[in-house]
Amino acid sequence: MTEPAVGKAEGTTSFTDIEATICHIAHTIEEDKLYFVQMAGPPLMALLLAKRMRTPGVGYVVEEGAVAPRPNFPLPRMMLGASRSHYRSVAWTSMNMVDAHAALGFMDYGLLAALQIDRFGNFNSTFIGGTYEQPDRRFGGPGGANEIASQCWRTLIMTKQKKRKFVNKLDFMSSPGYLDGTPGARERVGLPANTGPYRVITEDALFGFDEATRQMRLIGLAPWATMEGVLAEMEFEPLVADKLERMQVPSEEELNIIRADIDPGGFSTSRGQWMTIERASGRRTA
Amino acid sequence: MTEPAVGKAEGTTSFTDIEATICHIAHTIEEDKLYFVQMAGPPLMALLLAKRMRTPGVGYVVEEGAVAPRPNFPLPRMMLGASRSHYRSVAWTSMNMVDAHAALGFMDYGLLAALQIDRFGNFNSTFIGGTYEQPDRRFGGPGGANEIASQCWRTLIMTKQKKRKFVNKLDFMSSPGYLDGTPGARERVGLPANTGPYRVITEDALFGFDEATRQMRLIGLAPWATMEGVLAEMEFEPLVADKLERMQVPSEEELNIIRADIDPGGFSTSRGQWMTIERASGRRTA
Amino acid sequence: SLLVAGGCVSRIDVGWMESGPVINRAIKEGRIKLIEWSNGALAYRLLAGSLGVPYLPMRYLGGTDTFEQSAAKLTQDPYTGKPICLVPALYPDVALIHVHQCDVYGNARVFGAGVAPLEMAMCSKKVIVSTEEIIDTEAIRRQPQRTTIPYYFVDAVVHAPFGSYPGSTPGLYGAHLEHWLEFAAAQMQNKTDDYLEKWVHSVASHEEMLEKRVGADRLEQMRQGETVQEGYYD
Amino acid sequence: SLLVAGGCVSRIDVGWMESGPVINRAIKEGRIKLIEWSNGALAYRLLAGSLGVPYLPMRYLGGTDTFEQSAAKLTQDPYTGKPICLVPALYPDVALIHVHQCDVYGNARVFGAGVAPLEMAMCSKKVIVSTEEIIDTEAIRRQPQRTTIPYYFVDAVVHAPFGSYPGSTPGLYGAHLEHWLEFAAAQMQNKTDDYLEKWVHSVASHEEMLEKRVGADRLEQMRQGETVQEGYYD
Repeated sequence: MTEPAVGKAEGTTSFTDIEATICHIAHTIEEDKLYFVQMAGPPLMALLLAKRMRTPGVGYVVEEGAVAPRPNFPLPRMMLGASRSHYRSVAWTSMNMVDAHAALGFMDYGLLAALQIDRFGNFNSTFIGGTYEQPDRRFGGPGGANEIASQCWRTLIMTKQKKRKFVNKLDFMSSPGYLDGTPGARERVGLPANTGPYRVITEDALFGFDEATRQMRLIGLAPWATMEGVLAEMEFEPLVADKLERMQVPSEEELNIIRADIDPGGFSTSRGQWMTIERASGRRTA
Repeated sequence: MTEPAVGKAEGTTSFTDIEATICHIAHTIEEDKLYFVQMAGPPLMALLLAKRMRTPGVGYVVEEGAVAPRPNFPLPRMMLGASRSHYRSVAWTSMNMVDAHAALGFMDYGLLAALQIDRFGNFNSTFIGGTYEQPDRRFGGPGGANEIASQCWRTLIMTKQKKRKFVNKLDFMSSPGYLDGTPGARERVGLPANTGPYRVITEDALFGFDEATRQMRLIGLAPWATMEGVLAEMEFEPLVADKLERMQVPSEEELNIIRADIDPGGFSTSRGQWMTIERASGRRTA
Repeated sequence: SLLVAGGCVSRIDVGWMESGPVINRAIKEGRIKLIEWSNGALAYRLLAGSLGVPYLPMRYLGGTDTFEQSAAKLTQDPYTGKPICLVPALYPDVALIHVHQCDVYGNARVFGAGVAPLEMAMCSKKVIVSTEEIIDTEAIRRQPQRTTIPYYFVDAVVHAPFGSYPGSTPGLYGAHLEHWLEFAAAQMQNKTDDYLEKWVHSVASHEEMLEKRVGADRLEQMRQGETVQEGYYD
Repeated sequence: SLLVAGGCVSRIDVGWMESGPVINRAIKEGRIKLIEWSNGALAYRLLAGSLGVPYLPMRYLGGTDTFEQSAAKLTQDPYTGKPICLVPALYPDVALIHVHQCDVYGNARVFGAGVAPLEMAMCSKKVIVSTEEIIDTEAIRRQPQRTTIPYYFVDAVVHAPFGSYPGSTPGLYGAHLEHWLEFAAAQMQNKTDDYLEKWVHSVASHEEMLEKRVGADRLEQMRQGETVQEGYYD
């Protein structure tokens, strides 16, 4: 799908689902906290957007060992080449070093993407369909997701609001959420105590986790989304908060920064599903 | 004891037992090998002497992480201050890093000093006399000796030719030789295979170890020393090689380098027992 | 993918791998076996290898299918009695490590953040360092702090300017984006044989590949494409 | 010895310690308890702590009385079945680390070879960095490779020129040899109380000690006594 041709109605704005998710995540980023972020892609873009817009003092660390960089925009296409994304770090270290920083509890938040997620926030990035030996489609594997999801205090996970993403049973549990949801499940397999998934973010919705049952709970909706629409795009039924937060429509400034600086040429972000939203109402017009 | 007054007989030379041992060790140093050497003191001095005199390409690593330095002579007194002893290293690392290099088998030789040693090359640097809880005299402890003696392929150990040094039973086994001397004794306690003590060097004698029984064996004598004299200064009786190597008399050049550059002021080396040797015969005159 | 396409691979320890039709097919046909890890777990296994120990305890992997498909073990910490995951050391047969600067003995400098070049050099049985630049040993000795890999871990040094091609060497040249797109297209169109013929089999050396398939102009563009030098060579 | 003389110590994990009459007496009188390690084993325990794991396997200590008087354990490697020694992680309550340069956030640079400043910073519950010089954060960011300790491990930064006194800070100033001789003599003559009075109790601060007990001339001599700058600040 491509961006709607010029001449879209006044008072509307168009963006992809990926751009929407990036903006939603960016709105959750907290100033002065330290984030452990997957090497590339939308999670990192979301953090960079927040850093540009609202939280200049937020720190982040990437797997390959750059600590708290202040990237040189625009970033290179496809994020190839480290020099601009590692620019003005406070330290250049290595993968084992930053993983140890996470093991020690210095990472407030983890930030990553999932192919499939279950009600306890466990997620898959390994294969979809078929069996492990005969997968329909093999993906890259957890990459740095396992260490991030295991070791950070709170993990933020992005995915798409699709039934095939929110599943009853993962094809493969690449990285841990709350495992079977029982108390102490993570601790029993050697993961650091009191860590776990905190938010799941899609283009349409924001989820948290119930403290007692560890089940996913819908806590926010994009202005253009409905609870029914979101639930229809999930295999399992999440808990639902009493009051749902109304998420924001991506601003033109945010979209401009994404398109001009963070993902110039839109290699990642423009390939999603386009939508057009009426700014005033937040309703979808296309 | 102090250095004999000027006016010593022509054709003689005077030095301390420590200087003699340093020179003896220096003669065993092999070109292009890598040595792991205790932080300071006579073992390091011996290596530096060899590097100056005969084996410029020998490499050494010290505990605190300097790799293959080319020291800036004269070294500071009491070896206080790292900059001159770490000068022109090929890498500056850390203690854990060089210990790992040793664990991996990159250190050909270890080089260190012992307070007490037994027939299997186990040695003590912790306390002398009394019990562990009520020691007569407590010393510094193994320092880096345990990791050196455990992990290097071959360990060179210096001590003095005194009955209280070569004992039947150590007051404390700080660092391992061949333990109880049985085959595989080191491997059974987790030490790297095929490692162990190789030479013991005193002012008067040179010892190796029997491959089968792992017992210490006398293999060399200083020109001024006799086998009887050496055995009289050992609690246990070592094996004796069929043919004893005749060790060299320290040369004036060696002594000058020690006194001017390696231990300027003689803080360590001049405090030993002085002896005067007739150069031609190698016999002791005082 | 290229090594799989070329039939050079029978087993992969996976942290993250570039996936695609070539690997998909090889898995299904049983030509390659995968063992699951994560990027960090593989780097950590290199760390174990670099410390000369048979395994290391670590704080992740446990509880997942990744763990089940790995060789990690869940054990009890003998000090606290709590569960802890162990991973075995990795001792690769050969490591190929590309660096910014190196002397003829193998004292090597890698500038910038990186995965685990030192651990890799330490734990591998044979280490080949390729370098953008050979520098004098005296230059190494004047700045010992900058040495990443000391000489005794290195078995061979190869002078290979643009040795990261089509990738980048930070501070020196950028990546060749079009090459990556060409490679992706070849994979999608099932034309990896053509790709390998053009870029590998039809050229005798790395230098010939750079000269005939890339060209001096493009290499110069890659140099100019690296806009950041700060922090690397200074 | 001074901390023991001052009655501040009840237990020491020993790698190597400066021994002498003060410590000898304290041991015999049962006022301090020692636990035996080695320099490397203690640094390795800091490494364990810095990795966030409860223990690490290692290739030494086993077989000795040192091992018996330590908290190391001899276990079986679950991968190979071979014996391997384990040591527990060290998590000090407070670390005092002196560095060459540091910014106000605690991003710190230590130049030269060193025992384990980074591991110490990582595993300690509270970290106080004292620094010869406070530098601008932009200077830190321009050369990220030179940072030894990133800010988030550091709880407090203290500007303390000559903070290594009477020791040296390599590349900047040499040690004060006479002070060490004075200290050794005080110990031998059983006069550590006098020594403590002169150098510690009678001065209100590190600065006052430097000014009144050492003096500007001597500090300048210490600076000149450091003949090697190469490799540290460049």
